[in-house]
Amino acid sequence: MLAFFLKRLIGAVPVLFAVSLFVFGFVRLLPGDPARLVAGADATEQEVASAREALGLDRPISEQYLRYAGATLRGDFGISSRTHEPVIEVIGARFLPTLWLTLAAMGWATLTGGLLGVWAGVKRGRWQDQAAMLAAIGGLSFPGFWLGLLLIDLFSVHLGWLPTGGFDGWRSLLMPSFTLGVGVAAVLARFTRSAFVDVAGEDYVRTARSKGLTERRVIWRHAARNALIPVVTLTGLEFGTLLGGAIVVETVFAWPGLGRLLVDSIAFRDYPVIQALILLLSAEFVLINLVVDLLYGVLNPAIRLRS
Amino acid sequence: MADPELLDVQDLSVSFPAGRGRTTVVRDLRLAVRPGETVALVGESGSGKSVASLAITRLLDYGPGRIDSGRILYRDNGGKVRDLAQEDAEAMRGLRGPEIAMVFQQPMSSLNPVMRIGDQIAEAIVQHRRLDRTAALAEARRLLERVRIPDAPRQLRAYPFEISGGMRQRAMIAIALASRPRLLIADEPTTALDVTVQAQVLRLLRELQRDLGTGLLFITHDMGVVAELADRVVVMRAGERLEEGTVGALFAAPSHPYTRSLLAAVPVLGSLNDEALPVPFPEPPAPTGPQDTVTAAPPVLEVRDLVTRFDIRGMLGGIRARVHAVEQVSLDIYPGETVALVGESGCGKSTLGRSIVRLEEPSSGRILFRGQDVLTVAPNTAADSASRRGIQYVFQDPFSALDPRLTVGFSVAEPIRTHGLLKGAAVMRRVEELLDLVGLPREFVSRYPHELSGGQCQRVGIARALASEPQLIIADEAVAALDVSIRAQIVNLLMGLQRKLGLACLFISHDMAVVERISHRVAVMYLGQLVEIGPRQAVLASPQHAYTRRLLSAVPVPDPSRRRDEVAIDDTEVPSPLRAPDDVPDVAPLIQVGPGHYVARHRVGGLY
Amino acid sequence: MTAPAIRSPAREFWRRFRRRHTALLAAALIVLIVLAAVFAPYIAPYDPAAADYDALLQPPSAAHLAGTDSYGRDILSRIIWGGRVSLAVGLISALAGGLIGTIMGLVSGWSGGWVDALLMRLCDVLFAFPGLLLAIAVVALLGPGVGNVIWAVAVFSVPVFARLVRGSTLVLKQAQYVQAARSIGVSRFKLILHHILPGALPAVIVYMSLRIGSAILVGAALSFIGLGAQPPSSEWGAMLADGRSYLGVADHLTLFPGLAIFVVVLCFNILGDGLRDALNQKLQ
Amino acid sequence: AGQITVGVGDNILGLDPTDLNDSVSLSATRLFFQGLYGFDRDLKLVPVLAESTEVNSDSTQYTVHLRRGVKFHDGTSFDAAAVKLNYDRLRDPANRLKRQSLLEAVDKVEVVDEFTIRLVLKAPSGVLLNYLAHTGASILSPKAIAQYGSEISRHPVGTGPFVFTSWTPDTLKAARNPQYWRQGLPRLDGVTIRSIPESGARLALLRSGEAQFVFPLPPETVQLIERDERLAIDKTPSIVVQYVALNTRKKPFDDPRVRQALNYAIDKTAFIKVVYNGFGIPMDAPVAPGIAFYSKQGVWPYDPAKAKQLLAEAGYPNGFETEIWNFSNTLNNRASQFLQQQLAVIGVKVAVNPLEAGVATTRLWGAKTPEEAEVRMFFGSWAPSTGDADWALRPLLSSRSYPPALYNLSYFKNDEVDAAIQKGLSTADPVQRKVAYDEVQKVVWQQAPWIFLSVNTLVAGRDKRLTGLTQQPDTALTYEEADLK
Ligand SMILES: Nc1ncnc2c1ncn2[C@@H]1O[C@H](COP(=O)(O)OP(=O)(O)OP(=O)(O)O)[C@@H](O)[C@H]1O
Ligand SMILES: Nc1ncnc2c1ncn2[C@@H]1O[C@H](COP(=O)(O)OP(=O)(O)OP(=O)(O)O)[C@@H](O)[C@H]1O
Ligand SMILES: [Mg+2]
Ligand SMILES: [Mg+2]
Repeated sequence: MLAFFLKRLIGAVPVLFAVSLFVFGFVRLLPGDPARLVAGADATEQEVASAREALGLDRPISEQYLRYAGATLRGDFGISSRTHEPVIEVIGARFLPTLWLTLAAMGWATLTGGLLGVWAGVKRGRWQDQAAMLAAIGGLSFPGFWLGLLLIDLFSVHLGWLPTGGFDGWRSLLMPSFTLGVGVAAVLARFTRSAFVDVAGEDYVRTARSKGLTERRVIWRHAARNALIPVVTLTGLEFGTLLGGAIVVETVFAWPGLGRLLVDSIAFRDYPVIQALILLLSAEFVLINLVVDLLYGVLNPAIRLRS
Repeated sequence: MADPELLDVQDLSVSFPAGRGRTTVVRDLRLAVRPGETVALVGESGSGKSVASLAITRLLDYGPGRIDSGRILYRDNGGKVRDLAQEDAEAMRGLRGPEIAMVFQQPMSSLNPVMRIGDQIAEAIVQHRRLDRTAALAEARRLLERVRIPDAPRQLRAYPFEISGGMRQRAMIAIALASRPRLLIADEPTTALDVTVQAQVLRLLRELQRDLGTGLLFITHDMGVVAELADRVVVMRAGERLEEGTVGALFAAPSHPYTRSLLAAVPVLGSLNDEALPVPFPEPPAPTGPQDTVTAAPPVLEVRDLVTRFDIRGMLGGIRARVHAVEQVSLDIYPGETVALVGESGCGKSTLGRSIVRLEEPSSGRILFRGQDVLTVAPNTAADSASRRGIQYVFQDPFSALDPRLTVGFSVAEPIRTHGLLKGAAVMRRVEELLDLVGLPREFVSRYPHELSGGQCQRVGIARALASEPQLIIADEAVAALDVSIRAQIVNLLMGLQRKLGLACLFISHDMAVVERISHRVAVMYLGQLVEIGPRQAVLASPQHAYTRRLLSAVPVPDPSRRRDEVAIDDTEVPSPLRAPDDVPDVAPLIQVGPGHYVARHRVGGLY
Repeated sequence: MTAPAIRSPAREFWRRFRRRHTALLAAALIVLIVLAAVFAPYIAPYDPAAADYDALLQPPSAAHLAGTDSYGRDILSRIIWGGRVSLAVGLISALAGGLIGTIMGLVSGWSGGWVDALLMRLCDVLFAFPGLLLAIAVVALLGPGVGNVIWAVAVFSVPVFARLVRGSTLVLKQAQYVQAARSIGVSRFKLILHHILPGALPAVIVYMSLRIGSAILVGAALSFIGLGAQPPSSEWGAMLADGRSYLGVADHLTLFPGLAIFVVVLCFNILGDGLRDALNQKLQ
Repeated sequence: AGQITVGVGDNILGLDPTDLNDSVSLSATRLFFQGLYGFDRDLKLVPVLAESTEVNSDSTQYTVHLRRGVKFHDGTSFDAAAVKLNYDRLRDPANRLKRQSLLEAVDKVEVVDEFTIRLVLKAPSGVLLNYLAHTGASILSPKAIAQYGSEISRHPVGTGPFVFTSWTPDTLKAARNPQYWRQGLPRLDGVTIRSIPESGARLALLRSGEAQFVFPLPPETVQLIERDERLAIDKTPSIVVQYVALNTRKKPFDDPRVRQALNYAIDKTAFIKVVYNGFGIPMDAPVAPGIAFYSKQGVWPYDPAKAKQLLAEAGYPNGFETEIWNFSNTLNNRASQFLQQQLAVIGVKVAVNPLEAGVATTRLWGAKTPEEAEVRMFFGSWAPSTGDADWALRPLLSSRSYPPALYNLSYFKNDEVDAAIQKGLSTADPVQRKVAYDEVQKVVWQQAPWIFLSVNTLVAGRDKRLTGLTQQPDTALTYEEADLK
C-alpha cells in the first residue's frame, strides 16, 4: 500500500517536470508581451524596457528556463509580475477560498446528484424519473453566470438574506457553492442513474431482495454500491476541475479564487503565477487520480491494485 | 390432509415477453408443501422450475416475467393464509427471509461481487433476528462452518470471486438459512458440491426441518438426492406438472412415460463395475458399446509440476495469505481419452482447469499441448491460436461465462469466427447444428443469457466449446445443471465425438455415477494436490487413498428404499488450502500400486 | 419454422433502439434543428446581422417573434443562425473528444502496466492544464473563431472519457465472460470491441450527451470572460453572455437562447438515454 | 460619519502609486497618498501638499513651497527632504518604477530649505506641474520606504485622509486619519473598496445596500437604478476619447478622402445610443472638452451620401474590405460591431477582430517600424492621465510616437502637427501653448487620421445618502469630503 502510494508519488515527479517544461514553453508561445502589460497602457518605451529587465525577460530563453527550473526545485516560485507579491502568497491567499468553495459545492452536489440519480434510477421510466431528468438538464443548460445573477437578484437584492459576493463567512458561501454545484449535481445525477439502472437488473440485487432486506438497503448497500464505481471516477474528475477554480462563478460572486487568478494572470501574461498554478493543478490531479484508483480497489476488490 | 398446508400453489401461470407477444413458461402449475416436508421439484431443464420458484417469492416482479393467473396460498407464522400472488411489495418483503427464503441456481452472479461473504450473510441475520453486527458475524461464521466451508473465519472476509464454485453455493445456502425460514426454496443447491459436502448439506437441511419445521421445496436434477431427501416429488415438463407422488411410489411406479424415461436414465454408481472402459448411456441414438478410443499416440496434454497460488490481499494491496490452489500437479491426457477429475469442493479442480486454458497465471510448472509449451508461447502467434482453439473450457458457472450483452447465437459463433473456421451463412448453419446437438431450440440464437434457464445456459457453454472443434475439452461440472435425460444425451454426444474425432476430455465432476460412465481414468485431488490417479475401474473399485474412499462412501443412491438416515460423516475440521505466504506445503510423490494406478502416501491435513 | 439469424450486436442494438419512441422523437427533433441551422439562410426571417436602430430591445412581437437585441437585430434569426456554431461546437467536440478518449481508456485499462501509467499521466497533464487556458491560447494564436474553440473543448474532454472508460474496462476485464472469450482465443481487438466496449459504452453515451450541452456553454463562458465568438457570428452561448447585462431590463435577450440550449441539451439527453437503454439487453 | 463600501470593476494590484498604471489601483491609493499638486473635479490644477510654485522665465526651474504641519500616517513629518527622497526614488531607473517617466524632464531635485524644494529641468517644460499632480507622483513616507523596501506596495503610508487597515485580494479597507491636516476632514470613519468584476453583481451590490457607490456601471443597467428611489446615477464628463485609429500608411487609409468618408459614414449619436446607452457626447475636437487647451472643431456630420461620394472620388466606388481591431471586452466589441454595420452601408466591409489583452500587446506594439505594422483600423480610447493637451495629443499623433515608442497607431505624420506639439511642450506660457494646440487640433481634425467618435460620460451608481464623493474625469475618486447621512 505504502509502496504503491510512494511509487505513484515518485511517478508524479516526471509528470510535474514535464508539465513545468511544457507550461514554461507554452506561456512563452502565447502572443503577448508581459513587459508591455506590466508597464501599462500609456508607458513610454523606457518604462517598457525597464519592466522587461525587471522581469528577466531580456535574457536568453535557455537561461530563463534554467533559472526557473532551479528556483522551482528550491520551492521558489518567483514574484508575480502583476502584483509584485511572491507567487506563493498570491496563490496561497486564494487557495483557501477555492478549497472551501469546491468542498461545499462538491459536497452538496455529490449528495444531491447521487440521491437524485438513484431515485430516478429506482423510478426508471416513471414521472419521478422524468422530473429528475428535467431538473438535471435544467441544471446543465443554465450557464453559471445566469443562475448566479438570478440568485443574487433574488436573495441579495430583493430578499436581502445573503451577501452578493465576497469571501466572508458561511453565508457568503451559499450562493456560489450552489451555483457551482448545480452542473456537477446534474452530471452526477444523470450518471448515477445510468449506472444504477445497469446494476439494478443484476442477480445479486435479486438475492438481496430475497433476504427480505428493506428496499432502501437493497438500493444503497447492493445496487448503489456497485453503481458507484464509474461515478467515483467522474466525481474525482469534477472535483479536480473545480479545484482549478470556477472562473465564471468566482467572477459573478467576486470570489477570490484560483480560477479568476488564472484568468487574470493569463490576461496579464503573469508567467510565474501561471506556471506555479498549473504545477499546483497537476499535482492536485495526480493526487486525486491516485485516490480514485485506490477507491476503485476499495469498491471493487477484484481490481485491487498490485503494486 | 391433516396437516395445514404451508404452501399451496394453484393453477399458476407465468409468462415472459417474447417478440411482440408473450410466451407462457409455467402453465397451471399445482404444488403443495407442508411444514417439515420436503418436496422435490424435478423435470426437464428449462421446464420452468426456477421461474415457478421466483413466482412464489414474487422476485419475478423485478424482471420482465409476469404472473398471469393462479393463486399462491401461504400460511404465515401467525396462521393466516395469504395469497402471495396478490400481496403488495412491502408485505412480500416482510415475508421474504424469515418466512420464505431462497437459494438461487447461479451462485456466482447471485452474490454481490463487492461485498464480503460474511457481510452478505450477516445482513440477513441483522435484518431478521435483531442481532448486532458482531453477533451476526459470529452467527454467520457458525453457518459457514455448518455448511462445511473450510477456514470459515477467513472466508467470512473473502469476496465471491475468491472462493470456489461449491463454496459460493454453500454461501448462498448459508444466506438462506440465516433467517431461519419456514419455507425454503432451494434451486439446485448441491449441484456444485462434492458428494461428501453434499451429504453434509443435506443433513443440515434435515436438521433444520426437524428443528423449525421448515418446509423444503427442493429443485434438483440429482435423482440420488431426491431419493435420499424427498418426501414427495413433483415432475415438471414444458411448464406443466406431469405427475406427483410420494417418493417411494414415484420411484417404484412412475405413471408418466417421461418420468419413466427420466428414471431409466439415472446412472447408478457401480453399474459399470465389471466394465473397464466407459460405456455410453442406453439412450437414443443407439449406443455403440465400450469406448475403446484411447490410442497409443503421444498425449495431447502434459501437465508438469503445475503450481497455481492466489495471493490474498488486504484492502490496500498487501499480501496477507496465500491459497495453494494447485500444488505440483502432473497429469497426461491422451487423444480419445477422458480423465475425470474429482475431489472435494475447493480442492483446486477448477483452478487446474483454468490454469490449463491460461485463465489463471501458474506460478511454476509446464503445460504442453501437443508438445508445445503453452505458457511460453508469445500471444497472438499461430501456436497460441492453435492451443486456444484446441483446448476448450466449459465453465462451471455457465451464466457468468456468457457475455450478457451478446445473443446466444453470437456467443456460439464467436469461436468459429475467431478461428476463421467458416464464413457467412455457413456459420449460422453450424451454430444451429450445435444447438441441435445440445438439445436447444434453434430460435435460441437470438436469446440473451438472462433469458435462459440454468441448464440451457450450460448447454450453450458446451455448444460454444464444441464450436471450434477442439482436441481437448475441459468440462468443469459441465452437466451438473442438466436433467438426467439431457445429461445422458450430452455425455453420449461427447463420447460420440471422442469416437469420431479422438476428442480428449478432462471431466471435472462431483457426480460419481457420471464419472463412472464417461471416464477412462480418474484423478483425485485433495487440497491442491493429486492424491490418486488410475484406471477408472481400479480407482472406483479399490480406492487406495483414504480421501477417495471417503468420497465414494458419500455418494447418494437413487433409490428411496435404500435411504441412509445417518450417513457416516466425519465432522473433523475441514482442512484449508490457505497458508501463510511463506509456508509451502510438502508434496508427496505418487507411488504405483497397480497398473497405471498411483497414489500419494503421506499425511495431508489429517488424512494420511 | 426458420430460425432467426445471428444478428450482430450492432443490429441487435438498432432493433432495440427502434422501439424507443421518445428517443426517436428526440432524434427527429435534433435532425430538425440541425436542418434549420443548415438552411438558416432560407428559414431565418431576417438577416441575423441586420441592425435596426429604431427597434432596439423590442420585446417579442408579431414582427420579431423572439424580439430584438440591443442592436435591433432579430433574435429568432440569430438563434437559427447561431445553431450552426453552437451545434457544431457541441457535437464535434463531444464526439471527437469521446472517440479519442474512449480509445485511450480502452487501451489504457486493457493493457495496464506502463502503457496505462503513461496514458493516465498524460491525462493528468491534460487535466491540469485548465481547458480555459488552452481555449485562451487557441483564441490568442488562431483568433477568436468558435471553430478553434471546438478543438480546445474536444481536447479537454478526452481525459474525462479516457478515465471513465478505463474505469469500466478495469472492471469488465475481470468479468468471467471476458476471460472466457479470451480463453477461446478471441483477438484483442474483437475482445475489446465485442465484450469490453459495450459494457463501457453506457457511461460514454451518457457523458457524451451531457458534454454536448456543456460544450455549447463553453461558448457562453468564453464570451463571459471576454473571449467569445467572433462577432457578428451569433452563437447561443455568446448571446446569453451578452444579454446578461440586460437582465431585468430586457429578459428576452437571455430567455430565448437559453431556451434553445435547454431544448437541444434535453433532446440529446433523451437520445442518449434511449441509446443507453438500447444497449441494455435486459430492458425491453 | 459612517462607513462606506465602494464597488469597483477590477482588482487592486498594489498600493504604491509610483509603481502602478491601472486606474483602479491608482484611484485607491488616493485614500492614502497625496502629491504636491492635484486636480479638482474640473481637472483644474490645485496645490495640495504644495502651497505655491515659482517658475523661472525659460521654464527650466520650478521652486515649490511646501505646506507646513503635515504629518505622515506613521507620525513623521512631511518636508522638503521627504519630497526629494520620493522624487529621486521615482526618477532613478534602477528602481524600475512604472511611473518614472513622470519626472523624466527633471534633471535635479534640490532642497532649498526645510519646506522649499527646487526642481531643475533638462529642458524647458510647460507641463511639469501637471505631471506632479498625477497620482503617480504622490509622496510616500520616507520612513515607510526604508522600513518596508520592496514590500511597500502592501504598506501604504502617506499623508492622505485615510489610513490603511487591510488588503486581501478583493477587499481594501481604510480608516479615518485622525491627524489629517485639513480641519474637519475626512468625514467618513472608514472606506472599503471591493473588486466586483461582474457588472451585474456590482449593480446588485449597490441595490442590495452592500455598497454605496459603484463604478463603472454598464450603461444598459441605468434604468434599473433609476427605478430605485434610494439610488442615484452620477454622471461625470470624462476626458476619455473613443476613436478609430486609421493606419495612414496603408492603403486605402493613406488617402484623406477615404478617412473623411469614414468619418461621414458614422452616425455618432446612434453610436453613443447603441453602444453606451446615450452616455456620451460626440467628439468635436481631437481632445475631450475637459482637457486644457481643448479647441472645439464641431462634430463631423453624419452623411452617408457624402461618404460614398468621397470614396468614389478616392477610387473606391464599391468600397473596400478591411479589418478592425479592438481590446476585447463587451463594450468594445459592441462598438466595433456597430461600426461594422454602419460602414457596410457605404460598402466598406469590415472584419471585426477583438484582441485578447496579451495578444494586443504584440499585435499593436510589436512592430518595430511603421512598415511592419499590420494594424489597419483600431477602435480604442485614450485617457490622458495628466489632463493636459500634451499627453492627450503627443503620444497619439506625433511622428515620434510611432509604436513601440508610444501610441501613434495611425502612424500619422504631419510636419505642422509635429512642430506645434513640440512647441507646446517646450514652454510654460499658456498663451503660446494655446496657439500651438489650436493649430494641432485644427490640422488633425482636417486630416482625420481617426474616425472621431465620442467622449463618454462616466456613469456611476450612488446611494443617495452618500454625498461629497466626487469622481474626476480620469475616473479617480476623491474621498476627502465624502459623507454618509
Ligand atoms: N427472462 C426470460 N425471458 C424469456 N424467457 C425466459 C426468461 N427466463 C426464463 N425463460 C425461459 O423460461 C423457461 C423456464 O426457465 P426456468 O429457468 O424456470 O427453467 P428450469 O426449469 O429452472 O431449468 P433448469 O433446470 O435448466 O434450470 C426456459 O425455457 C427459459 O428459456
Ligand atoms: N481468485 C481467487 N483468489 C483467491 N482464492 C481463490 C481464487 N480462486 C480460487 N481461490 C481458492 O482456490 C481454492 C480452489 O478453488 P477452485 O475453484 O479451484 O476449487 P474447485 O475444486 O473447483 O471447487 P468446486 O468444486 O467448489 O468448484 C479455493 O480454496 C478457493 O477459495
Ligand atoms: Mg433453473
Ligand atoms: Mg470449481
